[in-house]
Parts: sequence; C-alpha cells; structure tokens
Amino acid sequence: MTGRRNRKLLVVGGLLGLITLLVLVLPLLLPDPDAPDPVNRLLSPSFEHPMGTDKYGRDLFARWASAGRVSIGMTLLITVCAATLGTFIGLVAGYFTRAGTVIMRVVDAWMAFPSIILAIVFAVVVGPGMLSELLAVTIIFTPYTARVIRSRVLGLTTRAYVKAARVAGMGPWKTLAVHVLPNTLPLAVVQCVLLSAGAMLIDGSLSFLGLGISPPTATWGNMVSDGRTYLHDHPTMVLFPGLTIALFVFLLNLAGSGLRTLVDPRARQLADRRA
Amino acid sequence: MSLLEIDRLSVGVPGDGTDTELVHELTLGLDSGQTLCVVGESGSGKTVTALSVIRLLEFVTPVRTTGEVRLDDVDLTGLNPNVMRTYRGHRIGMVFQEAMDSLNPAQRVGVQLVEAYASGRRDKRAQARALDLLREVGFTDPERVADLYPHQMSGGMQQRVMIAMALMAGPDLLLADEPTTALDVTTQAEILRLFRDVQREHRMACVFITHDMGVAAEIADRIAVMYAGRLVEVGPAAEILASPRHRYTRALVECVPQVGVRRTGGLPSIPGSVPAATEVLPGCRFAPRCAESSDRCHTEEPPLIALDNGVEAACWSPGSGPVALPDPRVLHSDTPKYALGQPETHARAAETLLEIKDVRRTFLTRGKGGSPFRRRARMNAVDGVSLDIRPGEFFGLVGESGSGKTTLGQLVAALDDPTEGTIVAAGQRHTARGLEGDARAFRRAVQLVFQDPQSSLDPRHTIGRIVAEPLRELTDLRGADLRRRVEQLLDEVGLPKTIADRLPSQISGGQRQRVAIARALAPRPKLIVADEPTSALDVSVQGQVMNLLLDLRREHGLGFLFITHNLSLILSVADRVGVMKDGRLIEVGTPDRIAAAPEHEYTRTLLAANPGIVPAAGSHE
Amino acid sequence: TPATKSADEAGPPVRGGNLTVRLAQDPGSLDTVRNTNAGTTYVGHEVFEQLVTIDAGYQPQPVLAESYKKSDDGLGFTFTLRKGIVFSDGTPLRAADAAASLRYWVENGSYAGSLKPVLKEISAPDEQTVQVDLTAPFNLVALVATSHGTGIRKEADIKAAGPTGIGRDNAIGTGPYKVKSWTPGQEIVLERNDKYQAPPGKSSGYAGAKNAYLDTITYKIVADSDAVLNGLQTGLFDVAEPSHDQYDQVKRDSTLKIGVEGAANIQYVALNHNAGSIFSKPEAREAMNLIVDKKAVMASQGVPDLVSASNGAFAAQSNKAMYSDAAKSQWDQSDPQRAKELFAAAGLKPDQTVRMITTDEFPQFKDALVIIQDALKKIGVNATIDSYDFATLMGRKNTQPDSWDVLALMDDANPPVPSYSDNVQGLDNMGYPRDKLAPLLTKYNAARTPEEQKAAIDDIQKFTAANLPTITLYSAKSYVAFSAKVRGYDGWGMEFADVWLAR
Amino acid sequence: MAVVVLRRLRDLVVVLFVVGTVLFFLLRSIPGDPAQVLLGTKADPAQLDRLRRDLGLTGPLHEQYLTWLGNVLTGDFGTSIKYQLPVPQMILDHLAPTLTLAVLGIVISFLLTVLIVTWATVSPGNRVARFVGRAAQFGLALPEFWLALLAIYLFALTLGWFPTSGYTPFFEDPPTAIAQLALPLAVLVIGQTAFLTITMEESVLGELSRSYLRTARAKGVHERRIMVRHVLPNSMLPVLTTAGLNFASLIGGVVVIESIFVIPGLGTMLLGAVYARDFPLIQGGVMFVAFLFVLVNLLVDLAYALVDPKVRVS
Ligand SMILES: Nc1ncnc2c1ncn2[C@@H]1O[C@H](COP(=O)(O)OP(=O)(O)OP(=O)(O)O)[C@@H](O)[C@H]1O
Ligand SMILES: Nc1ncnc2c1ncn2[C@@H]1O[C@H](COP(=O)(O)OP(=O)(O)OP(=O)(O)O)[C@@H](O)[C@H]1O
Ligand SMILES: [Mg+2]
Ligand SMILES: [Mg+2]
Ligand code: NI
Repeated sequence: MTGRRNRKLLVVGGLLGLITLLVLVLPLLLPDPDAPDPVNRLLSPSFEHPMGTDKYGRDLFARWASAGRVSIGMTLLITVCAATLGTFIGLVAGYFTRAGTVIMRVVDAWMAFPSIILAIVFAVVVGPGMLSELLAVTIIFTPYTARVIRSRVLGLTTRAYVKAARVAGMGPWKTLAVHVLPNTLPLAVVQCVLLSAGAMLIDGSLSFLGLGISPPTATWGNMVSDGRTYLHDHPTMVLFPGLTIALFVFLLNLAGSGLRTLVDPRARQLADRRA
Repeated sequence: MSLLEIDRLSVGVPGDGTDTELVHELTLGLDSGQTLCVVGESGSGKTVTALSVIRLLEFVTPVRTTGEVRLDDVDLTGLNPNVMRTYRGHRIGMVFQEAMDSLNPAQRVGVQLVEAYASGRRDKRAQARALDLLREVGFTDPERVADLYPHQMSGGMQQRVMIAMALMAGPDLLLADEPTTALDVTTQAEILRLFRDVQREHRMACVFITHDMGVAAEIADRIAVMYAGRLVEVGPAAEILASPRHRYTRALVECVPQVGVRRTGGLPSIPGSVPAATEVLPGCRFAPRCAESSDRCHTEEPPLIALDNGVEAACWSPGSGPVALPDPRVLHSDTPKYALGQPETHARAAETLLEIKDVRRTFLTRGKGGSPFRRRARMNAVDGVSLDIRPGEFFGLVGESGSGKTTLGQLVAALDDPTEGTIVAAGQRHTARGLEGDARAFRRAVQLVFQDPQSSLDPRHTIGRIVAEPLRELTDLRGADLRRRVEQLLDEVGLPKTIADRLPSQISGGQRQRVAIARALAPRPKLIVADEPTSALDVSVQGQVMNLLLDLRREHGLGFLFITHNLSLILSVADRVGVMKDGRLIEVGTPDRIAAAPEHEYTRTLLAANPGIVPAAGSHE
Repeated sequence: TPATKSADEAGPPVRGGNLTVRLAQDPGSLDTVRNTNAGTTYVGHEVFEQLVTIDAGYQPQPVLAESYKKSDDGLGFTFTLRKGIVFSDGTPLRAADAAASLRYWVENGSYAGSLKPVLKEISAPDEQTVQVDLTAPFNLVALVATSHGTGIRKEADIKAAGPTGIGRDNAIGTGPYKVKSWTPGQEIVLERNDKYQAPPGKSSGYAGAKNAYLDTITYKIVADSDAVLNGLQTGLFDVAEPSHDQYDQVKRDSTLKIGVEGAANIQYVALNHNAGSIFSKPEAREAMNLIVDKKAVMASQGVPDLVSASNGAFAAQSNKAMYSDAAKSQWDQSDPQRAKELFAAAGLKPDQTVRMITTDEFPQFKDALVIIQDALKKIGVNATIDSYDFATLMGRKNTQPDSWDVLALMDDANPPVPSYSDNVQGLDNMGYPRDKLAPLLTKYNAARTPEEQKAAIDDIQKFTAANLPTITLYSAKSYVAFSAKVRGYDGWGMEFADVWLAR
Repeated sequence: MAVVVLRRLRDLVVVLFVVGTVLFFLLRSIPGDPAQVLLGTKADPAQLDRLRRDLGLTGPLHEQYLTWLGNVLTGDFGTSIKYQLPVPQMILDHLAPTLTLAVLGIVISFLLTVLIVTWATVSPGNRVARFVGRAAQFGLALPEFWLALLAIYLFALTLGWFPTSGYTPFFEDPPTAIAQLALPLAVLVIGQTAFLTITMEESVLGELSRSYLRTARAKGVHERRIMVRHVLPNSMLPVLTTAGLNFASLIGGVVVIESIFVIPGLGTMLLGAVYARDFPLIQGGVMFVAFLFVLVNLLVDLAYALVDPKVRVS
C-alpha cells in the first residue's frame, strides 16, 4: 500500500521534474523565443515549428519552453512568498490567541476583498510585471495559508509539549520557532504544493487579463491570451499552453495530495478510496 | 452447549509484507445469562476480539480471520455479509466506550433508538419500546430524553442511551467494550449496577471488556485475561480473583490499589511493557516481564490447559493461592520508610512551599461546537480555593471530571493567571496580573508533569534535547556539563543513557512519562505539579511511575501537588488529600482520616463508588 | 482618395430595422467636448450637427450654417444659421445656442487649444447669426469642421453641465437620431429624430442630407476585442471595428464585408526629452531613429492593405494639405551600427535599459515596441516594455516624467492644424524647444495662400525631423467589418445615418 | 440569536470600514486619475486641474478621506464619475448578470456535487465512482479562461450550438438568455463542482471514520441506509460552508468569465471602473462585494444553525 503510494508520488514528482527540466534545457537548443520573423507569421504547427508561429513569426515551441521557465519560476516565487507570509501570520495568530482574534478579523476583511480587483489595483500601482503579480498573488493567497496554518497551530498549542516548553522557561517566540513551527512544517509544505497549483492558475488568469509579466516575455497564461485572437483559425495557439497549465496544475495537485497522505492519515484513506 | 463459542480464533491484519496477528488462537465459551469479563492491559486485543465476534472490524480494515465464532452453533465467520447484518443488533448487541462519539451527533437519540428496532421501521411499537427502555435504563422522563441530541447529555446519560439502544432489538448476547472507562467513578458505579440489572432482566449473555480488575470483580461471573493477543487465563471470577494462576494475572491483581491501604513505600508493578503485536517472541509472551520465568518460558509457548476449579491458564509455572494483598485493617499502622509524612520532623517545617489564597478562575465559555452561535456564560472552574502545601509534602487532589483540578494545577504552574486571589509558590507571588518578580526563578522552583506522556513530548525532538530544554532555558549549563547533567537525570529516572538519542515515538509509554519526569526534575524544582501523570498508563506501568515519583520525593525532598481521579491510589500514597467538587475544595485531610471518616457527603459517595477487589473473606489468613 | 458611396448595391434603400454596432467602451456621456472617448464621437455624430462639417473628401461643408463668411482681414467669421431648425425635443435652434456651444468648446475642448490664444469673442448678434472674432488670422473653418466638439447643443444643456461635462440626460441635438435609451455599461439605443431637418446636398462623409433609414441604432458595449470577431461571425453585431490582428480572418469570412475608413492614424513612438531620459541627448534620438526599422514594424502588422509609409510626416500622404516629405530621407534610413555608436556617444551605459511604455488599448503599440526591442537587443541595448491601461500611462507620463524613455501611441493623421499633432507638438514641453517651434506655427496660421501654407508646413516638418519629439512609424487606416446585410455603408467614420438593412 | 446576528453585523461594519479605507488610500496612490481619462491625451494642465477640482480630487488626502467617510456614513456612496449615476444604482444595474451566474453556478454545482458524491459513496469500489474522484481532481486543474475559450471554439464557433457571448435578462427573451448563459455557466460549474466534490469527498471520509457508524452497523442497519441517513447528511455541512465561501468570492471573481463571454456584470463594471479611475464607483463596488461576501457567510452560518443541531439548540 505504502509502497505503491510512494511510487505514485515518485512518478508524479518525476513528471513535474521532467517538465521543469524540459523547459530549462529546451531554450538552450531552440531559436530565440523573442526574435520576430514577420515573414513566417502565423504558421500552423509543422515539423519546423512544432507549435506554429505567432503574429510576429516567433516560434511558439521556443516560446512555450521559455514561458515554462517563467511560469514555473513565478509559481515557485509566489508560493514561497505566500507560504512564508501566510505561515508567519498563521503562527502568530494561532499562538497568541488574543492578538490572533484581531489578526483573523483583518484576515477576514482581507479575504472579502475581490481578489482580481486587488490584482488589478496592484498591477496599476506597481505597474504590470513580476513584482505586481508577486504582490497581488501573494496577497490573495496569504490569508488562506494563514487560516490553514492557524488552525493547525491552534491544535498544536493544546498539545502539552508546547505548555511544557513554557514550564521549561522558554519564551513564546522561541517556543514558536522550536516547537510549533517544525511541527507545522509538513502541513506548510503540503500547503505550499497545493498553493503552487493555485498560483499557477491565477498566474495564468492574470497574464490572460494582461496584468502579468510584460512582453515580450512569454508565460503560459499570456500565450493563451495572445492566441485568443486567432482562436478560430489557429486553435492550437490556445490549446497547447492551456493544456500545459492544466497538466502541470493537475500534477501539482496530485503531488500535494500525495504528500498530504504522508502527513495526514485521513488523506491517506481518501487516497486509498480513489486508488 | 454454550451460547457463544469462540474456537481457535486468530485475527490478522495485513501489514507491510506480512500479516500482523492481533489475536492468536483464542478459544472461549459463554453460556446464556452469564457475564464474561475480558481484562488485560491496553493493546492486548480485547477490542479486536469483540469486534471480530460481531464482525465489525472488517469495515475498518481488511482482516484475515481463521477459526470459528459460533453463536447457537452457527459459525458467524462464514456468514455472508447480508445474513451477518441481521445478526447484528438482533442477536448481538454492542455498547462502545466513547458514548459521545458512538452516537450520531446530528440525530435525536429517539430516532437513533428507533432505528435499532426491527430495521428501523418507525412504527408505534418501536417508539413505545424505545421509551420503555429509556425508562428502564433510569430516565424518569423518557419522552424528553428521546428528543435530545447527544451533545445535550452528560457522559453517563449517553452511556445509558447506548445501553438502551443495544437492547432495542432484544439481543441474546451483549458485547460491552469498556463502557465505563471514560466515566467518573460515581457514574461508573451507577452504570455497572444498571448493567447487572439489565442483564438479569433480559437474561442476556454479556461480554464485558475492561482493563480494570476492580470493575471485573464487581460484575463478572467469569473472567478471561488477555495478554498480547493471547488468552492467558480464564475461569470463574471468584477463583481468578481469589487465586489467580497465571503469573500475569497474579501481577495484575496485585497492582490494583485499594482503599485504605497505605503504600508510601512503593506500589506493586510489573516491569517492562506489553510487547507490540509485531514483536516476535518464541515463548510465553509475558516471559520477559515475568519474575518467575524459566528457560522454557522463553522458548516454548505455553498452551491453555485446564487447571483445578474450572480455571484454565497458559503458563509453564502457574502460581496458586491468593495474591498477597495487604490487609487494609492491618496496614493502617504501616510506617513509611521515610517519615516525610510528618512535617514536624522536617527542618523547613515552618515555611510553606505553596500558598493558595481564595483563588478563583472564571472562564467565559462559548458553548460546544465550532459555530459562531455560542452564548457566552461565566463558569467558575476554580471557585475560591485556599490551600497550603509544605515543603516536601505530597498533596493529593481528587475530584470528578470537570471539578477544576487541572485548572488549579495550571494556575499553580503559572500557565494561567487566576481571575482573583493570590498564589505564592516558592516565594513568588502570582495574581491576576501575572507572575510578579523573576519568572525564571519561578520556573526553576515549580515544574509540571502532564497527564499524557505522548503529547507532552515534542515528537521531533530527541529525548536528550527534551530533557536538556529546561536546563538551557533556566540554568547556565552548557556543553559537556549539560550533557552530563542530562545523563544523570536519565539515570535518576531509571532510563539508560542510550535513550537520549531516540525520538519519543521510539520508546514506550512508561518510558515517555519517565522522560517527562526527568525534564521536570532538571532545574531542581521544589514543587512538582503532577496532573494525572499515570492515568494514561496501564496499571502495571502506573506502579512503576508512581514508585519513581515517591523515590524522587524521598531523595530530593520535593513537594508534590498530585492530581488524580483515582481515590484508592491517592489514599495509599499521599500525605494529605484534598477533594474537589465544582471548583471548590470541599475536604482536606490525611488519607487515614478521609478513608475512615469522610466528612463530606460527596467524599463518601466517591469512596463507596470506588471499584476495588475486596479481599474475599477467608482468602486471607 | 476617400471612398464614395456606391449606389450599385442591390435594390433601393429600405426604411426600418435596427443596426447593432459594437462599442469598446461605454462613453458615459455624449459630451463631445470634454469626453474624448471614441464612442462619444461615434454616437455624437448621429445626434448632433455642426455649423460646418467635413465631407467624405475632408472638405468643409455647411450643415446647420446656411453659409459662412470670412472677413477680408481674416479676423472675423460670420456663420448664418438655416431657418426652422428645431432640436429633437422641439425647442427651436437659436444663434445663442450655437455661440454657447462654440464657447463651451473653446473653453473645454482640447482640440481648440490652438485657437484659444487668438480668439477674441464669440457672439450671437441676432437669432440667425454667429460671429467669431479673432486677434490673429486662423484657419477657423477647417478646425470647426474637423473638431468633433463643435456639435451644436442647447444653451440650457450647456449651462447644466456638471464637473465632468454635459450629462447623458441632456444629450439633445438636431441630428438625424436621438437617444432612446441608455443602459450604462451595456447599451445605447438611438432612434430616428422625426424633427430632423436635412441640409441640402447629397450625403457625403458627415455632410449632406441624411436619410435616417434605420429605426434604431443599438450600440452594444463589448470591451473584449477578441469577442468582436466571434460576435460578428455569429451575428451578435452588424458592425464593428476589429483589430488589425483580425483583419485576415475577417477578410476570409465571406459573410463579412470590410470598409476601410477614410481617416488614418499616424503611429509613433515619442522620445522623452526630459533630463531624466537618455533621449534628452540629440545623439540618442538620432540613434533611435536609425535603429527603428519602420518597414519591419509596418510589416509586423500583417495588414499591407491598411498601412502605408509615413515618410516621417505628421500627416498621412493622402492629406494633401498637410503632408510634407521634408523628412523622408531621414525616415528611410536604418543603420544599426551607426545607432550603436550614437547611443555610446549619447552616454548610454551598458547596463542602462531603455524603458518603453505604452497602453494595452490597441495591440499595435505593443507590436511596434516588440520589434524595436528586438532591434535594440541586437545592438546590445536592453529595453523593457511596460504596457498599462490608458489612465496609468497618462498618469505615468505626466506625474513621473523621469520614469520612461519611449512611449508608443498614435495620433490623427489628418490634424486640423499642425499644432494639434503630437508629432509636431511633442508629448512634453520640458526638453523639447517648443519656443522655437512657436514662430513656425504662427507663420502657418498667418499664411494666406496654399503655397505659403505649404512652405510653412515644410518648415515645421523640418524642425520636427531635426528635433525628433517623436519618430513616426507608419500611417494606418482603421477598418470596419460589417455584415452583408448592411447596405449603403462604405466604412466611412462609423456614420450610419444613411445606412439601411437589406431585407 | 439576535445578539449573535448583531455582533456579526458589527463585524461586517468593521470589515467594510477596513476594506473601504485601505481601498481609498490604495486608489489615490495609483497613477492616473479620472480627469486624464476623460480629457484624453491633448488636454492642457489647466483644464485637468479644473476638472480635478470640480471632482473634489484636490486638497489634502486626509480631508478627502474624511469627506468620503462622512458621506458614506450618511449613506451617500457618491456618483460615478464616468456615468454620472449614483453608485448604488450602478451596482444594481450590474448585479443581475453576476448574481444569476453565481447563484445558478453554485446551486447547480452543489446539487451535482451531492448527486455525484452520494452515488460514489453508496456504491464504493465502483469503477465509475473512482473515476469521479479522478475527474474532480483534473477538473480542479483546468484554467477557467482556457476552458472558456475551448468551449467557445468547440460549441460556439465550430458546432454553432450556442452564441459566443452576450447576456440577455431572462424575462426579456428566455431562449436567448438560456443559450447565452449555457457556456459560461458550464465553465463555472465544472470548476466549482470539482472543488465541491473534493471537499465533500473529504468530508464524507471524515464521517466514515466516525465511531457512530460503527454503532449503526452494530445495530444491523443496512450499509446503504447508513450512507444515506448518517454519512451524507452529516458531511453536507462543510460543503455548505465551502459553497458559501465560493459563492461570495464568485461575486467578485467572475471577472474572467464575464470578460470572455461579454457579460455586463459586476466584474466587468469594476474592471471598467478601475480603467476609468472612477473612484466612487470602484470604492462603492468593492465595498459592496465585500459586503456580499460577509453577508453570504453570515447566511451560511445561519443555515448552519438551521441544519446543525449542535448549534440550533444551544
Ligand atoms: N484496525 C487495526 N489495524 C491494525 N492494527 C490494529 C487495528 N485495531 C487494533 N490494532 C492493534 O491490535 C492490537 C490490539 O488492539 P485492541 O484495540 O484490541 O486492544 P485493547 O485490548 O482493546 O486495548 P485498549 O485497552 O487500549 O482498548 C493493538 O496492538 C492495536 O494496535
Ligand atoms: N480554557 C477553558 N475555557 C473554558 N472553560 C474551561 C477551560 N479550561 C477548563 N474549562 C472548564 O473548567 C472546568 C474545570 O476543568 P478542569 O480541566 O480543571 O477539570 P478537571 O478536574 O481537571 O477534569 P478532568 O478530570 O476531566 O481532567 C470544566 O468544566 C472545563 O470545561
Ligand atoms: Mg480497546
Ligand atoms: Mg484534568
Ligand atoms: Ni509465564
């Protein structure tokens, strides 16, 4: 049972790694993804251009690969930021109960903010691009992470060993760092993986709305967006990058729930039921 | 022909690679109208056996069962699931330990009762029967009770409903898995009485699972003792209690604390702990812990053989005759080895170690459940308690669940601030505004041992690191000195040095509690608050841990605030005992006085309800 | 040459029906003076009439004015109104309404910026006469005719104007259509104005007699440009302006017809002359001109039918009066190597990036920058592109003048006067010597003969080429795609007052 | 109960205050203002300044804020700069499409989820039931915008079954309205159902390990009845919460779908308002969305109170 589960997780992780490796290596072999070639604009997929070319004549396969770098990189970056911030807030809100109530009120208000609008406002304030997307998505995801982590921390603080640390004379911040944080980490890691799936989706949405990374840099999301214009004649321009996002997110979700089965016995039952 | 015949039943669950055998070749019989008590320490396979009889285990985990379970000569193990379902409830009823969890929280108990009757047809007959049974299990207003939800009832009420539910379809056999373990002694006494009455009334056979010999003594006709998945001894209750044969049974009987028996010198215990189901032992599974084991015990597994007086036991060197239970009447004059019970003899007699004055702790409760619709109410968990503890004194605090013992303990350990009143511990004042003065000095002086050894140790820290933690925080010891002190502490609580590198999950429950104690000892405290430090442990291990605490007290002159709900235990070891009820300290006195002449009505109830093995007349020469 | 209406479309015109037109944005109001949204103009032309407007050949033609007269000294203009005109609500048109409208336009309209300094007075001496007095000669009629803001409204409506202009509810004009309903953000419905009094002459451009065949015109507000083509193909709209990117697809679709608009735009990149930008240095500007391969940019549009070379001129080549090829030779050059040296000479540091900004409003801006970015990359200059919504772009440009170097936009290729053109005026006046430009503009305004005017324009064009406030890329026409059942329409100016639907 | 509702309403006010204030200062810090949008590229600075003054956008920020706050407290949410209409009216005008989408989307998803999970639970081990779990996980991974485009390509452009975009109020023209809603709704429902299914599956699983099922089995109750009478009702609550949360976030989150399918809803309105720097409209719109968010969660709590006896009785 456990063996099969681990094997599955390995396969999923392997696939994720493979895609990542592919987008890391491929751009070295492929033509410049940003070099326009107006003569060859809007070609359909062929042997020479496996995914065709876009309106500037840029090779879409090369763009797909370099977009992968950016999309995966952004996803990682966003995940790290949102998870770090969310975990910190969750830890503090869960451990310091009185401050926690206040913090959670703020988090509630935070969640009530329509997220896309928030992203737009950020894109406008900071200018569209990496930074604004990072900020916006971090801000969108932080409260969710904070909530999950907090409920976990609330569970942990009732554990006697947290109290025991106090009896042993340990200060609250040190207790947080030494006893609470390490025991939240597995969950935080799982949360990270699930969050990265969400981040990739929202990264797609933002790029799609033109609020993401600036041109000519490609991302899978803005490739879908760019292909939209030619949906009728060149549906593959939308199909390929979108499918990649779907696949990647699917794998991330699988990895997330797979990891969770290692951490959370209840999730293990769910996995067994699905198996 | 017996009603229930279990024949060479083995239950295995698939593990990594091989099956783990949870129950091995168990053979038992039960006549109708009889009560069989199955006793044994945690993990000995009692629940697995019961669930295998009613075939509920297969819903939880894939199981491989061999052998037969016959009810009226029908082999249940071979029935197809649909036929088996008709046996459940109608032929075999079952009552579970956690009544609260065992009831559907979202249905009125009336509905749940009706569902148990004839496949849940909601006809008048079912309802009438439900009300009848509710009345029978002691509710004077069954109509109202039937309309309640489980969470609106106390634990005792829930357990009664569970019993009524098991009776709805009129089964011939009732399985009860520790139905009273989660309850207060007083409530437990009521439920046990109810059980006896109901069983007699309905002429049912009953399998009653417990780990408490005292409980078994109260209601069993026959007793079966299980150890590590094996049946080690079975026979008439009186025989087993009066003259246990298997060495394990004898040790178990000996471990049961008794009211009025002073044992400040040490409690009986069984060394070591129950082997895990996966552990391979060629011989008697009890042999490693057995004081009387011979070579044969370690190499060859003893079969269950019939001995005299209808007792069967699986032991190569069975004992005989009564276990040497100390006689309460005699042992009143028992003098402890060290006269710490008499503070006058102590140098620091005049000063007090702990002074609690009119302490009150009020909680704003928000009701149960995770919903926002909770009404706030004030509840005084500790309601004006005053108490002094002298240096080196062992003070026992007893009371029913929810009486505020833990809350008081937390106040003393300054994990919580009193709403009113002052606590002075080791010269440090503690009031509603928090600790006054040097918090580190306070922590050095007052330490706490928690109930659950499992959760009081950080699962990610090694034992060494756990024990070193207070040393790092509260003392200046570092480096080699620190390591030496940790080793010394481990040694002091009787643990090998090598354990320092292990994780809590890699040691047994009893060892974990020792580690927790070593940690509490680390800063050389003057007062240790011990909140039910043994109640999560088996009786045998409980003795080990108690003995350790008593030894430490003797060696270091430690003061103890020892919290427990086990009256017999505390009466046998404490210098003074306080009884709490509803947040108040209703009675304080020496164990002798409390045992002999309880002043408060409630104390009397507690004493009366305390299950115990009353040495049978004549079994004591 | 502007297209003329072809009468050979099968069958005689039919009255009735509804035409659905796509608008990219809800204009919010029909205040054509203060609201520069394209939709305001489109709808405004159906609802309001000007004293003078332009015909399909961009020539001034009287509409509400029966005639107009320029005084001999060139400082006075007299417009005489046609008699018997009433607004769609029945109020008669008075000269005071026209004067108030013109005054409102001069006060608030950006178009009138160049008129303001020479304007003395606008008055209504009698019920039928509007008099405009100037302090210096000015090509007034051309400006009035071309400006969308000169539609005549009721004086009362103008008085009721709020901070953001004349409200939606006061959109009463004398034009062939009037507002029937307006659902903010969703649609505007116009219906035939029964009180409309057609001017004499055949319908041409905005001028001439309109027949108002359609019962209603529904403007559907659809922001998403990619939904436009789908909408046209599935019959959601009858008329829309798809993007250049969609031109091929539209052309291939047999159910759709294409009308190329007469109006043209000049696409340009503006160079920031502020000290905070590398382009404050003439060498850098020169370098930029050399690096931009205008032909490649033009080709990247993929719509050869719609684009033509700008030759560096601020007006389209078709605009005979304004076009000058004085800058052609400079525009034609492309020399990356020289550009590289010039950038170095300007002091462009190796790690310095050229910050290019634009707006998402039209994809072609970004397209141009992508090509330029690639060209810069080839000579080792890093460039970034940031594309904002329009408001941010303007805010950025105005409030953070040191935060950008290059800005891609477009401007009308048929400016009423040269000073109106961004390519002449520059986007900012901090580093760019507008003071030296001013005399040239004055000379243009004072010109009496076409020859004098032409000479003045040549001078202006030379000045522009020397200082390079902008680099023009190409001139482009917009096109209108419409369904086959739309008749009597050739794509001229989204003007539907003479269009009918085939049965 | 009333006290609780009042307390929650107080929280609501706090949330609105925080949202409103944060937004106010956020908006004033972004480049570009409504004057520029209205007057375009060629406006001269004097004109811009005049318009700004007329719009009340000059003067110290804190004064502007106090003015705004005062107005809001007296129930005046201002007038849209672009449309010259009271903000509440603008919101009302754009509410119907969004609400239709969100309500239908959630209700259909909820019902589908219950159906799917019930079926999968009652017949565990079923191959189709297993497939459902997988499918839900995959559905969760599909980017909404992409799904929308594929749907348009397939069902509108290629097959021509549905219009590509547009919105018609239902009572105006039911067949058109339904046809236009079909695709966006389908896209929404796929994502939501996937999410709710996973939530409910987990919830069912939690219930499956609860001891009361053992009791029910010990009573001899039929497995199917155990699932239908015990497990499913009890595992519905978390799904209700999730559905409520989703509904609330949908209100502000259907921007992408609204934009692709050209639906004149709140999302489109807010997007347009941001681009036009229509400060009062953004302010009012976002506060309204936040209000709905909190309100729906309050309603979910109330629904909880009706369904969950633990809450109901105490
Ligand atoms: N579903 C299961 N899968 C695997 N192992 C199990 C399962 N249930 C019980 N066990 C193991 O079987 C052994 C016997 O467990 P059982 O619950 O019968 O003990 P018990 O005598 O009832 O103990 P307690 O007094 O703690 O209830 C233990 O080692 C336990 O870990
Ligand atoms: N943090 C808290 N908030 C609210 N009520 C509390 C809190 N802690 C304890 N209580 C309540 O105070 C009362 C006393 O609890 P306490 O844990 O002290 O009892 P106890 O005597 O230790 O019981 P047990 O034997 O079950 O451990 C209980 O009714 C409990 O519900
Ligand atoms: Mg058990
Ligand atoms: Mg307690
Ligand atoms: Ni033995």
